[in-house]
Amino acid sequence: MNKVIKNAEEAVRDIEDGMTLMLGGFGLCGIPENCITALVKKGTKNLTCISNNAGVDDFGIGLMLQGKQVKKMISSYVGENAEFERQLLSGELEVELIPQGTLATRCMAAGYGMPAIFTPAGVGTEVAEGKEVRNFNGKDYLMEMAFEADFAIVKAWKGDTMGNLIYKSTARNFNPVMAMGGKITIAEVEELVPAGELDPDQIHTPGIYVHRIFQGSNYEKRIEQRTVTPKS
Amino acid sequence: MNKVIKNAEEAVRDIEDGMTLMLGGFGLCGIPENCITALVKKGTKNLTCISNNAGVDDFGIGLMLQGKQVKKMISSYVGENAEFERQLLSGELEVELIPQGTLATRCMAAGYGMPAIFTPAGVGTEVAEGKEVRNFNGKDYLMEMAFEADFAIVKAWKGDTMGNLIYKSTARNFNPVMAMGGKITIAEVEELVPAGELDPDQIHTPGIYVHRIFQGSNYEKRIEQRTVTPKS
Amino acid sequence: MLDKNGIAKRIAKEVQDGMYVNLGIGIPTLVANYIPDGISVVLQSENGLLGMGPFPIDGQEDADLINAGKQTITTLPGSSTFDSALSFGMIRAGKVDLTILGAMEVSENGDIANWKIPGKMVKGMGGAMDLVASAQNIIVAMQQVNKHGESKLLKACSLPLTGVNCVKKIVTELGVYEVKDGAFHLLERAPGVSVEEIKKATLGKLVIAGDISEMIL
Amino acid sequence: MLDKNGIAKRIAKEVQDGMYVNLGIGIPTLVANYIPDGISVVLQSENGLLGMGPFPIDGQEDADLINAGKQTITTLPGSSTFDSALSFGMIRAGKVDLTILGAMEVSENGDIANWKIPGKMVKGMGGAMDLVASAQNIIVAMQQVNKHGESKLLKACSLPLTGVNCVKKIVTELGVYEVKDGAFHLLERAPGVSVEEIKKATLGKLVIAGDISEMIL
Repeated sequence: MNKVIKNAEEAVRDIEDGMTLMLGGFGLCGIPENCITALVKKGTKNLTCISNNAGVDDFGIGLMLQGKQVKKMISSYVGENAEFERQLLSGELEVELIPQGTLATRCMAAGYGMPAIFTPAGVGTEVAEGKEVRNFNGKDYLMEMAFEADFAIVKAWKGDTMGNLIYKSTARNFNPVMAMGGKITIAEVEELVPAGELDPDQIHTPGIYVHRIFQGSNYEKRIEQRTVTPKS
Repeated sequence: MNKVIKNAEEAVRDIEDGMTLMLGGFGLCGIPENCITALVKKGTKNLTCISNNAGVDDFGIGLMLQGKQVKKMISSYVGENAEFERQLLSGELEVELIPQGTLATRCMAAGYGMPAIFTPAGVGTEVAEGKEVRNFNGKDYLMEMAFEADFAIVKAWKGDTMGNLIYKSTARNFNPVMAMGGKITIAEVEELVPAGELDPDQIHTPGIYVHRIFQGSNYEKRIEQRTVTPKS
Repeated sequence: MLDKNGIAKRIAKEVQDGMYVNLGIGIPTLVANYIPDGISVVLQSENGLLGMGPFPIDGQEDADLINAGKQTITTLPGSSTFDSALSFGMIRAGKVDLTILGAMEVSENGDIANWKIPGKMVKGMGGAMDLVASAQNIIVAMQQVNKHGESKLLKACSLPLTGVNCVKKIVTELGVYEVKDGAFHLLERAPGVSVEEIKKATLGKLVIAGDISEMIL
Repeated sequence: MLDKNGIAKRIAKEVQDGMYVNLGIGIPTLVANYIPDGISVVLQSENGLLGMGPFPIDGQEDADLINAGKQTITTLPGSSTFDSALSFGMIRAGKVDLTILGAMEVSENGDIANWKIPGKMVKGMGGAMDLVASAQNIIVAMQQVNKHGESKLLKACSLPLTGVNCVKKIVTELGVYEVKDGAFHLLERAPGVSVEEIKKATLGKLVIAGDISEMIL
């Protein structure tokens, strides 16, 4: 069983116009840079993108927005992006805003084979509109549906030829839950090793959830808010 | 923040008659041996135990059964235990059998603040009796409630003074989901290290879920089915 | 007629390269011994392991490394461990391609009973109900006839059910059956077994379309 | 009257030893600077970290290690990382003891609005809706009066809600309020602020029971 493919172009080869994608990352941290570049090059259109954020103007999903490839964004926070704002106000782009925990849990639900989950987030707000409210032990919860995605595209730190993944620090974020949520899951990793080199107890995403894996290159890993303590 | 206590006796000091406990482990693998011994010594009665199995006659939860400390077992499989069978047939012991995945997911639900989950396990069987059945995308699911436990008692391989836990191999099993499910969670570990010695990315159970931790001793780690390949 | 190993050997032919497979206790466990060379599969053990290997060499057993049957085992390169919730999560999500398990009874519409006999001590369903309710592809390995000579391929199960409408294929000592459209469709006869013998050993609706060839093991 | 740092300093006195705390963006972030010596807390960042430390020393920043405000940070000994689902799982399960966040408006029954202004570009609620719906103990850090001199402690919020009936305490430039029984209960005045000034700056129901002392920072 070898899930290794050559590169990002091969990974995204059969992503078609109109499909729904999950894209890992929080802000610009832990995003699948290589696959985004390949998708931009491929020019696939009318995509629905489930991703916590929408990148910045010239990086991350922002690049796909520049190419007018995105029909709809499903996110929890979409600031920091002027082109996004322009397309939204002009009606070119549709956006569905979802509480961050609800977004993560709806992805996870897919990977756990749970069709729906209950969360109190959004009760009594416009997020609750049209949704079933249910009371358990005196507290109201919304029923939220699991997400379906044609492809999930995630970025990990290390991976092996069987698709097992290990993430680094807070670059983990949405990647593991999205890796579980795709009908087909693509993982790009900084370092790809042979099966058997990773400690089985340290795997964050078991390979059963991953269909294609490749070692990415030229990671920029741009920092969105560089905050530092001056050297004393 | 130091969650370290001295030993198992101190860990179980306030577990009272009639309480509900979650006990980690699968068979005799990864069970909290020290706390079980302390509970037997303490003689707490009328306990409801949520645990995948009920041990064997002279080890694990079997020891608590010998002491007639258990009022009710909530498990997925309770074979391999003659005293269990005797108490059950005589009506001294109540048992609720639950599909293994449902058991695990109901514990997890508690740790994720989800009041209920949906699973197809048991649809059309006696497990479904009295439960709400709901159809999603053409498939029926049972709604199953999150578990509540006064105490969760788990066993990990390594832990630190802030309660972070790492499990070893398949001794992980129910321990992480139960660690998340207790109002108070007790962890016994084979090796307790100072905060900072464990890699943050390798923690299986974040310390926020663990209230008391101690380094156990004299682990027997009994093997239930010793199956081997002869030396060639 | 097939013995236990024969049944396992026949089922092993259903296993395809790249599959994730869950093997139940009993005959299903034996299937691992017959997976053809060149076919690479990953075995899932529902207590929390992908990449289960053979039993350890005597003296190398590890109490922390067992399978769902509580047997000491080993891991293969590329294995991963996880908790019970994620283990059944991947099962429920349909990521395990094939589940092979035993049964006491199967009905013509694919219901299965394998966990409880009224009047006998009930040990529990373990993970069986989760597996049969979730798996895309379920093959049952079983004896078609009990020790009293009674068929266990029935119109309707008499024992408490484990799952409904879920069994896709059955391999017994007598033959191979596909379960669909409310009937057992005979696909192959076991070596030396006649269609007549199979008819006598099947209480549920049996469909025999054309010549049924003897299986090749 | 308090400035932003004053508000943060006052809120820091609410933090107790051993607490797990989530700090929102803005004034709440400043609270970390004022936690008294001897009080040990663990900061949760909802993008997947427990044990957040200060900003890294210049040159040591790591693109893979950021907080929920996307700032580069560090970790402290005993920290742990996890995915977004578990992060909000522990929030939802009430394991985070205290949440401190900003608000545009709070109503007398504890409703909060802090994510959307009709007619303006909406950036999204991020994790705020999850936090306010789940946390046991929510303290709001905010300016009580907007730049037009209008109170933001209201009978009912005019802006779209983030959560209902959830705010427990408010610290503003003018005072400290407990929110209960459908009213803002004044607990303390900011230095140099009179009860009259507070009355003028509060549109929702205000309860002033007995002498209200000036806060000690």
